[in-house]
Amino acid sequence: MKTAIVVFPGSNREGDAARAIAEITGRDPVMVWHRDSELPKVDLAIVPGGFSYGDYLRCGAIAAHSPVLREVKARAAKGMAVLGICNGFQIITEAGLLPGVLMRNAGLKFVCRNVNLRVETSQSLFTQAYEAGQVLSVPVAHHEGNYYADAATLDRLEQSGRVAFRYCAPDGTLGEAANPNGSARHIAGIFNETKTVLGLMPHPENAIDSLLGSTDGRGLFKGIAEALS
Amino acid sequence: MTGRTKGATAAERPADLMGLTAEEYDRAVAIMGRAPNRTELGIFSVMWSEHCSYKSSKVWLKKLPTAGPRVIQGPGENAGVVDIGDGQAVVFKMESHNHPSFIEPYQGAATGVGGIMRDVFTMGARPIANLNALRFGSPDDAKTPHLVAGVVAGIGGYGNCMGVPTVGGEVNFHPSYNGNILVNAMTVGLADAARIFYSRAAGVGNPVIYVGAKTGRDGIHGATMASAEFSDDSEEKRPTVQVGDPFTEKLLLEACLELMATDAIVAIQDMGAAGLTSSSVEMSSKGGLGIELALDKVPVRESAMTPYEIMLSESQERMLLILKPEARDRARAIFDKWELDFAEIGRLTDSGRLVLTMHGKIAADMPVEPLVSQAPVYDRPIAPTPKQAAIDARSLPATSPVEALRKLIGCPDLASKRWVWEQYDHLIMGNTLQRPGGDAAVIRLGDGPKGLALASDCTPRYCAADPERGGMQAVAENWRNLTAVGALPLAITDNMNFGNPERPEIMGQFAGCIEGMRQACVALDYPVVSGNVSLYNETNGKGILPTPAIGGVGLLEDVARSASLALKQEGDRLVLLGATRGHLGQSLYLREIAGREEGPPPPVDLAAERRHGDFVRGLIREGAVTACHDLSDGGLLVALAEMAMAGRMGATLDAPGDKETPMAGWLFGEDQARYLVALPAERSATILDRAKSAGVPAAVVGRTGGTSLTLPGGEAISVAELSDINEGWLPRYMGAA
Amino acid sequence: MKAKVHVTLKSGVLDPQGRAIQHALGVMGFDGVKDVRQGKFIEIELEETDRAKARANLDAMCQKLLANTVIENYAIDIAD
Amino acid sequence: MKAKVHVTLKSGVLDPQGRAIQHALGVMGFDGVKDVRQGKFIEIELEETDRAKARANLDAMCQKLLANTVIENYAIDIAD
Ligand SMILES: Nc1ncnc2c1ncn2[C@@H]1O[C@H](COP(=O)(O)OP(=O)(O)O)[C@@H](O)[C@H]1O
Ligand SMILES: [Mg+2]
Repeated sequence: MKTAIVVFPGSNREGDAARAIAEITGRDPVMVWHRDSELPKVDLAIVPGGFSYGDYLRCGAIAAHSPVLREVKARAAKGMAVLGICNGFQIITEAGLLPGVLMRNAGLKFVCRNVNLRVETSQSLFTQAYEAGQVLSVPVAHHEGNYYADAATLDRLEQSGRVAFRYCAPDGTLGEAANPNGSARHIAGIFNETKTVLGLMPHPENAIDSLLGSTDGRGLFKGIAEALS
Repeated sequence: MTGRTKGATAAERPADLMGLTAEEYDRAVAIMGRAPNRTELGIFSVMWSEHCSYKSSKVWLKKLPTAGPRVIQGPGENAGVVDIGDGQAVVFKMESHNHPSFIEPYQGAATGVGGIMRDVFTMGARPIANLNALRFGSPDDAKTPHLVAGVVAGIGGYGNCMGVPTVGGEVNFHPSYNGNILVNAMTVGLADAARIFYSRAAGVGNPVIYVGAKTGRDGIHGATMASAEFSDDSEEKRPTVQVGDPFTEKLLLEACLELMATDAIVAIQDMGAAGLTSSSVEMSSKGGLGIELALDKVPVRESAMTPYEIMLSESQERMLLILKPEARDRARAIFDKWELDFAEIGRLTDSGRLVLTMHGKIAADMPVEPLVSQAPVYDRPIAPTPKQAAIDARSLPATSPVEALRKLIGCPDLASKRWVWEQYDHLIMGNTLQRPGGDAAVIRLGDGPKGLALASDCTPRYCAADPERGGMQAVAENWRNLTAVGALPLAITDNMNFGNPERPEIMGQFAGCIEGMRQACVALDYPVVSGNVSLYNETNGKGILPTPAIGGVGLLEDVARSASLALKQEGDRLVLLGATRGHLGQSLYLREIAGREEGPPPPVDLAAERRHGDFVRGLIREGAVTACHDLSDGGLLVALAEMAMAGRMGATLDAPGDKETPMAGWLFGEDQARYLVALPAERSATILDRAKSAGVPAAVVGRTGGTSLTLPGGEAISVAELSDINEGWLPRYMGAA
Repeated sequence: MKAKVHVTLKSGVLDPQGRAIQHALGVMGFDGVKDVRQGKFIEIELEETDRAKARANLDAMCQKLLANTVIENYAIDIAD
Repeated sequence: MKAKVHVTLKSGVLDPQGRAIQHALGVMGFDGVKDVRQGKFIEIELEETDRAKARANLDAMCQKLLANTVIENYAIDIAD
């Protein structure tokens, strides 16, 4: 599997993503600078976490209008897999690859902690290494992760199996207390219609090492690698 | 003071000496051979401010040990540099942003973090961790919650955007900080030991390059503000506050590191306090050279800025470079890529003078060297701090130990600071092996196996009661915290926060703390490689508690061989290492339970510290213990409670072996040089033997297991309840804000 | 030519910042605050001198960047 | 009673947001954008019916919470 990681001024988790890809897929990703006009031929493009353009105006808004993102969108339309993590989720949502918007956390504070995620479906190239209903421990680190869409959109996402992950308690139950940012229906990650694009707020790339407390994020990268190789 | 020169009689001094004393002004006139113009006077004023010249503290700072086999660079550069083997060096420093943070907590704290990170990457290091030592006023003071919220958000806002994990620190509350909070930020970076960058300019004719953000009228005279006392009308000084732009700093970081990977830089210095003035003067004076700057070439974002304003602006996210002439274009291309300003604003000369021009007209012309070498130095009078009478434990009212524990574990100083550190991205870079909440953070270096342990410490109430002992204790506790995770403490940075040095009792505190720190650093082989002094931390004539914050860095050869405080295994024995005498003077128990801030702080036996610490480190490295925690605030019972909460596991504590120690002293005394470790029952006998032959007092004091903490006498409290109390205070307090 | 752009949340979209301000005002003792909504206020200076062209341009800026029309409305106000 | 509050950065205070927006507009092909400053726009609904009292109240709210008067100015506009 060939991977590109798109780097914007202000991106800062591109290294963590690269490390996860290299370690789990055995192949180094190509780092693509936002000004590079050409996106190499890859199977997967990752839009990593960080503060692209300082997160000024709205998180992800400025990066979403960059030339390289136009290219990512065009290729995504032809089936290239896209993974947007945290700021990457915000960027690809602003760019229209995914519906809805990520608003300021309900608590209005940046939040960095491990959360529990319930895998909502194993029927995707991103989640095939997991089982539906499985609970993962993965960190979040964001200020704007409060997913919002109108009720009709949320219904549509749910009915078409496009909710990838939800915040939950350790036993998998849902509730306000387990939701770090107030997101609608406890959504942590969603797919596009073809399930070839995934955006999620938590950081699976920071849950790949038992020394650091969790390896639950590995399955995501393993699943993608298996599906795309 | 040097004699007066003609033309500088008192009558002719300008009305506004910009913070200089009359004598200092006269000295400036003597150096110039004429009255300085406004720009020149501004330059004297900031260069000779307390913040830049260390005029009150210099004579004392000199006493600190700064050398050691691993020290590559001690104090005097942007940050200290310590060799950690394998061609790597760790670069670190701590710095205060106290006054700006009181005036505008978010921006003040944010720009403090930005400033200290620049100090570290200026030296060629990539920042890999941040810490912050915070002191706020009483929780009951109406301003406190607003200050806590703003400072924490500001630290997070800047560090998170930079992509550097904030992994540790301290938060204390005390009424002495009501009008003068302390915000001390520390950055730790990693560099190639052979590629450290310095600020010494060299090469007459070499271009002087300005990079980074544009200059505005931000924070003019910030350095002098940092050197002035607060009064109620200080809030009027508001426009001096700078606004930080972490996004630009992130670009500056990447651009500088990219440039540093080439062979272009002769010297580099960030523009921090006193901006272009201190950076240009320091670089040229270190090189024994002159420097010429065309101020009209400085990128500005406001119109009609005067030479005075340009030289004194404290706009953030800027750097000054001396380049090899042939590297200009390569360097420019890198800063273009990162969309940052890059301007050649001058050159080095052999004149020994700082010459500033504006559109071809001379704005200032002054000798460089005397600005530094003839800066005033004051050996200010000192008055010793009166010693306090010992506290007799038997004189204290009897309390239920469980009740006392409940109170202590929920008091502002001991309550969990999770509410704070969850606003900091402490995980980015994927190397945070021990997160905030333990004795020290542990950061893996790259893919390992090496790692660093980081902690910051100070117990200001000890320093107030006995400065020498307090200074010693701060260093010892910091050393102990690193040791408690299994690291070898390498070196420290310090941040000396004190009141008005013109008052002898404050200078006495300063001198005492330094003397204590000196002794501890020598005894523990723990040199000071960088630091910062913040004086005049007073409001309306009332000083803060003396607060010499210590930031320490320790080395783990193998991160797999480290310990954390969480209890992990049922049936382990709890072994207390170090002697317990039940010292209650200045203890948290005395303050929180008896309502008394009295007595002498606990004695510090540095030889015992070292012996006990070396023994504990040995145990951790051979994998002999399952958990380890040092004893500090709140003593034995608080330490055990913290271990139980971290591991979500209960434990039982025995009564003291000797009948002499009163129960309160046994449970809550703050005797130093102690650790509590958990280890498998079958090994306890051997370990006790080994401790004995190593000269380390050791005793089994309990065992792990269950879901409650059971005290001598059978009283118990569930670990879940302890956690609720401990975790509850700060969120509740801030929620009500 | 100077223009002012107001970007506000569409009605029906929850506004966490507005709610937090309302709550904080209550805690601070300001009674009778029925609702608070927070939006953005962007001042733009353009070289364009033709009002119609400026407005068209500003409209495009809002559509493409300044507002997220999924949740936000915008209003453009060109100074004389 | 409804009020509108504009909170803007004092002149001379660095506005990283405005700069980033200006830069992005340029990259997107919007030429001739000379300056961008970003501020806040807060809409408040009050129970108060007395204009003078409302204004005094709003002024206090701005001083204490809505604006950071160290670096920001504010303007209050009460609807009829
Ligand atoms: N401002 C802060 N930022 C990050 N971590 C903090 C902060 N304040 C406290 N902590 C963390 O909380 C834990 C307890 O702090 P403290 O009581 O000062 O520890 P100790 O007594 O071991 O010195 C430490 O791990 C410390 O790093
Ligand atoms: Mg400790």
